[in-house]
Amino acid sequence: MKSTAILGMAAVLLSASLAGCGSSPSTAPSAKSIKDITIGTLYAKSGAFATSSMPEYSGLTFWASQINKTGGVYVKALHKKVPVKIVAYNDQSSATTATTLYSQLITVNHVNILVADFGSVLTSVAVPIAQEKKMLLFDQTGTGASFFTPSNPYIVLTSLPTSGLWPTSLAQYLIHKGYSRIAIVYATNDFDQSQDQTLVSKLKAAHITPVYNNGVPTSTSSYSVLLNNMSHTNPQAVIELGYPNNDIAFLQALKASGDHFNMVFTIFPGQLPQLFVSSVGPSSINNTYTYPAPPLLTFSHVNYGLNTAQFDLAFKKATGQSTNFLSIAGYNTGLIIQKTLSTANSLNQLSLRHAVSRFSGSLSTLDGTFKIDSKGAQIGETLPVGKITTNSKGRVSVQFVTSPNS
Amino acid sequence: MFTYSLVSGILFGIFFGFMALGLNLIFGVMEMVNLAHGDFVVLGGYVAIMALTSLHINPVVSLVIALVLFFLVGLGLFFPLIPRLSNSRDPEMLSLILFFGLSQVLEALMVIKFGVNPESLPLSVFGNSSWHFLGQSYQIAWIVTALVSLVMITLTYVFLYYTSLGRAVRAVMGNREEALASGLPVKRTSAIIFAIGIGLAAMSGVLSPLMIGSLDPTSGLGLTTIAFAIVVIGSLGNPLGSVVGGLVYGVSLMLMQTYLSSWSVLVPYLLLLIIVLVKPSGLLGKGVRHA
Amino acid sequence: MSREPILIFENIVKKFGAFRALDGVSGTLAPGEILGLVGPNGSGKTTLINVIAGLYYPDSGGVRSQEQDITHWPMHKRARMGINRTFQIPKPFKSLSVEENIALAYHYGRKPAMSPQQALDFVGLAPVKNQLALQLNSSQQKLLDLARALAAGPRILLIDELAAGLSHQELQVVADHLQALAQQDIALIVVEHHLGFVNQLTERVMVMNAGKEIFQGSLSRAAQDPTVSAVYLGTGS
Amino acid sequence: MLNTQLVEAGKRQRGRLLINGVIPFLVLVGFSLSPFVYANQAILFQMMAFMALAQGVNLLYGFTGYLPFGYVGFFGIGAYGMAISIQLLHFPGLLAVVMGGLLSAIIAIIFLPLLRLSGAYFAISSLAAAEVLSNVVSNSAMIHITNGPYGEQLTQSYHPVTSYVAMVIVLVLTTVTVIFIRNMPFGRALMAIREDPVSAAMAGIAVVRSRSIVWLLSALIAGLTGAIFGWHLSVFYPNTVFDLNISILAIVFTLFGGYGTVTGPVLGSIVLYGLYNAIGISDPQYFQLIYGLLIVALVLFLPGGIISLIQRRGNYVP
Repeated sequence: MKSTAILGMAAVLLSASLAGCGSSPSTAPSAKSIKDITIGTLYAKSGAFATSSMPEYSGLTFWASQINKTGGVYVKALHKKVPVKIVAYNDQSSATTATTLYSQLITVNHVNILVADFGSVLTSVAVPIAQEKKMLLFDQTGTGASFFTPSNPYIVLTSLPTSGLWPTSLAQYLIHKGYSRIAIVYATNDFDQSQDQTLVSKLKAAHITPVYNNGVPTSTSSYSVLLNNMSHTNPQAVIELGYPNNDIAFLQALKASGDHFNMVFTIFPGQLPQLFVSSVGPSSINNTYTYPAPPLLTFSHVNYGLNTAQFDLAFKKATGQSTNFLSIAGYNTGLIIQKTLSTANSLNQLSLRHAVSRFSGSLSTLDGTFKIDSKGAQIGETLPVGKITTNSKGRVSVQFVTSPNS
Repeated sequence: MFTYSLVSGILFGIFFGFMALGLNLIFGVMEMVNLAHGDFVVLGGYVAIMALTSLHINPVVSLVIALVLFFLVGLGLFFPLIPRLSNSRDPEMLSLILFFGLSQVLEALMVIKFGVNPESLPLSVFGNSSWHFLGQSYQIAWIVTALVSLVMITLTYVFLYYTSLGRAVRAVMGNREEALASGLPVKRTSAIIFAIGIGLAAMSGVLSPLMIGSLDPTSGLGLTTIAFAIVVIGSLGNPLGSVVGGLVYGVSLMLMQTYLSSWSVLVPYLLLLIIVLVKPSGLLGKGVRHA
Repeated sequence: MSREPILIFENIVKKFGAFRALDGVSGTLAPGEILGLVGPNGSGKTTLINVIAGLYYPDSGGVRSQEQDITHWPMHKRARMGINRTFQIPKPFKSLSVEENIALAYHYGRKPAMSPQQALDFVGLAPVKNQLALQLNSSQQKLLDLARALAAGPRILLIDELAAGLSHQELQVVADHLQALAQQDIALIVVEHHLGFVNQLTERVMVMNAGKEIFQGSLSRAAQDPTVSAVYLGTGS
Repeated sequence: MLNTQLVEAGKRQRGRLLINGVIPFLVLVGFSLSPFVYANQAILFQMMAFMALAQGVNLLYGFTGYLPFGYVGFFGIGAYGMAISIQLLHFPGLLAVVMGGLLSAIIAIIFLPLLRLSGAYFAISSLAAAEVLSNVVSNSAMIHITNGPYGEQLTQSYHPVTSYVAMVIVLVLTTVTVIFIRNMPFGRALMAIREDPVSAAMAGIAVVRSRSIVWLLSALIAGLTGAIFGWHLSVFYPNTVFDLNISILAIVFTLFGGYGTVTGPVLGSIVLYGLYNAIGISDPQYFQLIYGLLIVALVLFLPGGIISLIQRRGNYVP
C-alpha cells in the first residue's frame, strides 16, 4: 500500500518539522540554578516597522553588551551579578508571525524577561499571551491605550506615554499662539487617528474648529493633491499625523508645492531626524515643528545609566550607528530591566512587577523620568513641541516652544 | 480645488496609462497576465534611484537604460519560460501562477538588495519651475512625466499600426490560431512583445517615484492591480485603451482624495469590481464564462 | 408527420454586436424525426444549435419544448428535460476516464437513459473505457461526446458536424447509429457540411444562409431550388 | 466474472475510503497530542489554521479552477464577525466563531457574481474584493461596529485552549468535507465543470449552483478559521487578519502539495510551514525567494504539485 507509505511519510514530516521548530520542553529552571538571565524579544528586519524596530533592538543589545562587560546584571534575588543573554527572533513586521514567536520565547525558550517589539501592532499580540502565561511584558513603544487595564498586572510601558496623550502640548501651543485656522491630515491607523481625536477635542474645548480635518489611508504616498486642498482653506498651521513614511511623503510634497504656512507640524522628524535629512533633505524639515524626542531632547538630571552625550558616543563606537530616539528607547528598556532585577526580591514575574512600581517615579534616565500608573502605562515622560533648525550640512537642532518638563 | 484635482488627475492618468501599457501588450498578444508587472515597474524605479544617487545620472537617461536593460531581461525570461507554458494544458492559469512566483522572487531579491525602506526621487530632479494653468501651478516633474508617457504611448501606437512587425502583433492579438495557421512567426512576435512589455514597465517605473511618492520592494502587487484595472477599463491590446483606463483611474483617484480622502485607497479596486461585474459584456471580452 | 412536435423554435434572432448571426429562424421537430441543417460556413447553423441547447439566449424569439417555454432556461435544465448535443470541436472532460465522462452524464442526466455500458457499446468505445479522455483521437472524442449525450437520456439530440474527419466506413456506421436512435423516438437535428451524409440520414432539410432560413423541405427538392443552388450548392461543397 | 469485478471494485472502494479516513484521523491525533510534546502551541495552532485555509483554497481551485488571491477577505471577515458578536452582541466565544463563519458565507453570497469571471479576471478581482472588505472594516466610518483602525481587543474572551480545540475540530471537519466532496459524484461533477463548463452543463450538471456551493463552503471554512484565529489572538488590527500574505501562503501550500487531492494541502502546509519556521524567521526574504522559485519550477515541471510525483505512476493518493 503505497498510500499508507505516503501517510506515514506525512506523519514523519509533521514530527520532523515540529522538532525543527524548537527543542522539547523542559521545566522552568529554579532560581538557584540560573546561570544567566535570558531576555526574549522580537525585532522586525523587514516590513513596515523595520525602520523603527531595528534601532530599538540595537539599543537593547547595546545595553546587554555594556552590562555584560561589567560582569552582568545584578540580580537581587540571587545576590550576585549574572550575565545577560538575549534571545531574539525576526517577526518581519507581521503580527501573525509575532504571535508564534512570543509564544516560542515563553513556552520553548523559557526566557526570564519578555520584551515586546516596536509599536502597538507588534506589541498587541503579546499582551494576551503574556497575561495568560503570567509573564511580565516590558512594552517599549506599544502605546495603544487599550493594552493597559486594571485587571492585567503583566505589562509595563517603558518609554512613551500612550498615544492619545501625545498631542497635549501641541494643542496647548496652538491655542497659546492664537491660531484659529488649523488644517489637519492624519493617517487612518490606531496611532495617528487617536492623536487626531485628542487634538481636535482639545482644540474644540478652546472653541477652535479645524478648517480641514481629514483622514487618509496609511498607505498614502502622494500628498500633493491633499496639500493643495488644505492650502485652499488658508490655514495658519498645517498638522500632518502619520507614520515616518507618511511624514516623508508629506514633507516632499510640501517642498515641491512651494506653499508656505506659518506652522507645519509632523511627528517623526523629532524621533528620526537622520532619516528625514537623508530622504527629504535638510531644507524640507528646517523650521517645521515636531515632538522632539531624545537625543534632540536631553535631560540634565540623569540618575541611572548613561546620559545622552555618553550614550551617543558609546553607541556609535559599539555599533557604528548614529543615535536616534528608538535606539535610546531600546537602551532605556535595558535600564528599566536592570533596575527591576536589582530591586525585585525574587524572579517571580509578579514580584518583578511590584519592583517596577517601587522605583517608579524615582528613576531618571536619558529618556526622562520613568513613572507608571497602576495599570502599567507611562505617565512620567511627556512630549514637548519643538521647532527644528537644520544647517546645510544636515545638523539638526531643536528649539523648544513648550516646556520639556511639563 | 476641483480644477486642480481634475488637472492633476489627468496628469496622473496619462502616467498610469503608460504604466499599464506593458501589461496590456503582453495580455493582448499572449493572453497571459503578467502578475510580476508591478515588480518590474518597481525595479525600473530602483534603476532610476540608484543611477541618480550613486552615479548622478538624470532620470531622463535612466528611461533609456531601463527600457534597454529590461527589454533584454524580458528576452532572457521569455525563452526558458513561455514556450513551455504555451504548450501546457492550461496556459492562462499556469502563466498566472508562474508570474505570481516570479513576482515573489523579484520582491525577495529587491528586499535582499535594496532593503525595506521606501526610496524616492526628489521631485525637483527636473528643476524647480512649475507650470501655471487655469490659475493653479503644477510641478514640472509631473508635466515631464505626462509628456514622456504620451510620447511612449504614441510611439507604441505607431509601432502597432504602421510597422510590419506591429501588424503581425495585431494579427496575433486578433486570433492566435489563425495567425499560426497563416504562417506568421507567432513565437518570435510574442518574444518581442513580451520583451517590449517588460521594458515599458521598467521605463514607466523610472518615473513612478515622481508620481506615487515612494517605492519599496512590496509596492509591486498594488501596482499590478492598478495596471490590471486600467487595462480592463480600457480595452485589451489597444494602447489608446490604456490612456482611457488611466484617465478614468487618475481622475477618480484625485477626486476621491479631495472629497472622500479616507476612501481613496479603494479607487482601483472599486473601479475594477464595478467594471467586471456591472459591465462585463462591453469591456470584459474574454473574461466572461459561457456557463 | 402528424405527431405533436417536441421542439418548436420561432423567429429566433441572435446578434453579436452589429452582426445578426440568426435573423428570424423558425422550425419544428417531431419525435423520431431527423432534420438536416445545412448551409455555408457562417450561415448560423451552429448558432441555432447553441440557442436550442441554451449556450446562448436569443435576443428575440422563443424556444418551446414539451409544453414549456425554455427560451431562457439554463443548459443543465434543458439537459435534464432531454435536450442534448455534441460539439463541432469535441469537449470531453479530458482528465477523467472515458467511462467517468459517461457515468457523470448518466448520474446527472434525465432518466430513463442508456446505462454507461450500453452507451459505450453503442458508440464502440468500450475497449478504451479506462483511458483518459485526452488520450483519445479526435474522432473517438466526438464519439465520446455522443455517448455522453446518450447517457443523459436525450429526447432531442443536436449533432454538430459529427462526420468531419471520419472515414467512409465510419460514416456508414454513424449514420446507421443515428437512424437507430431516431427509431427509438429521439428527435435529431444534424448539422452537416457533408451532404452525402445528410442524404443517407434524412430527407428533410433546412438550408440556411446569412442567419436566415432559405429553404425547408426535402433534400432532393433543395437541390433544384434556385436560391439554394445560388448561395449554397453553387459555391459550397 | 462481472460479479468478481464488482467485488474487486467494492474492495478497492473500501480500501480507498479507509486510506482517506486515515488522514483526518492523523490530523486529529497529531494536533491533539502534539501540544503535550511540543510547548509552542502558537506554531501548532497556526499550522492548523494554514492547513484549513489551504484545504479551502484546494476546494475552490482544485475542484473548480478559481484561484482566490483574495481568500484572506473571508478570513478577515470571519475574525471580525466573531469579534463583533463578542463585543456588540456579547456572545460566548464558540457561538461567536460560528457567527464569524456565517458572516463570511453571507459576504460570499454578496460576491457570488465574481464567479462569472474566470482565470486572471477572477484571481485579481477577488484580490480587489478582499482589499475593499479590509478597507471598509478599517475605515473610521465603521468605528461603532468594527472599532475601525483601532482593531479589536477581546482579552476578556481570550481562551487559548478552547480556541485550540475549536481549531482542531474545524480542521478535521474541513478535511472530512474535502474527502467527501472528492469521493462523491459531486466532486467528479466539479472536476467536469473545471474541465469544461459547457459540457458539464450538457451532462445535466447545475454548473452555477455547484460552483456557488463550493464558493460558500470555502468561504465558510476561511470564515471559521479566521474567527478562531482572531479569538486565539484576541487582540488584532485590521491589517493582522486581512494580511495578503495569508492568502499567498495558503495558495503556495496548496500548489506545492498538489491541488485536487486531500493529502496535497496537508503535506504542503506541514513541509512549507515547517520550512518557514525553520528558515523563514531569521531570513524571511530567503523563504520568499525559495517558495517563489519553487512555484516557478512547479509550474514548469510539476504542475500537479509534489503529490503528482506519486500519482504519476498510477498510484492512488487520497
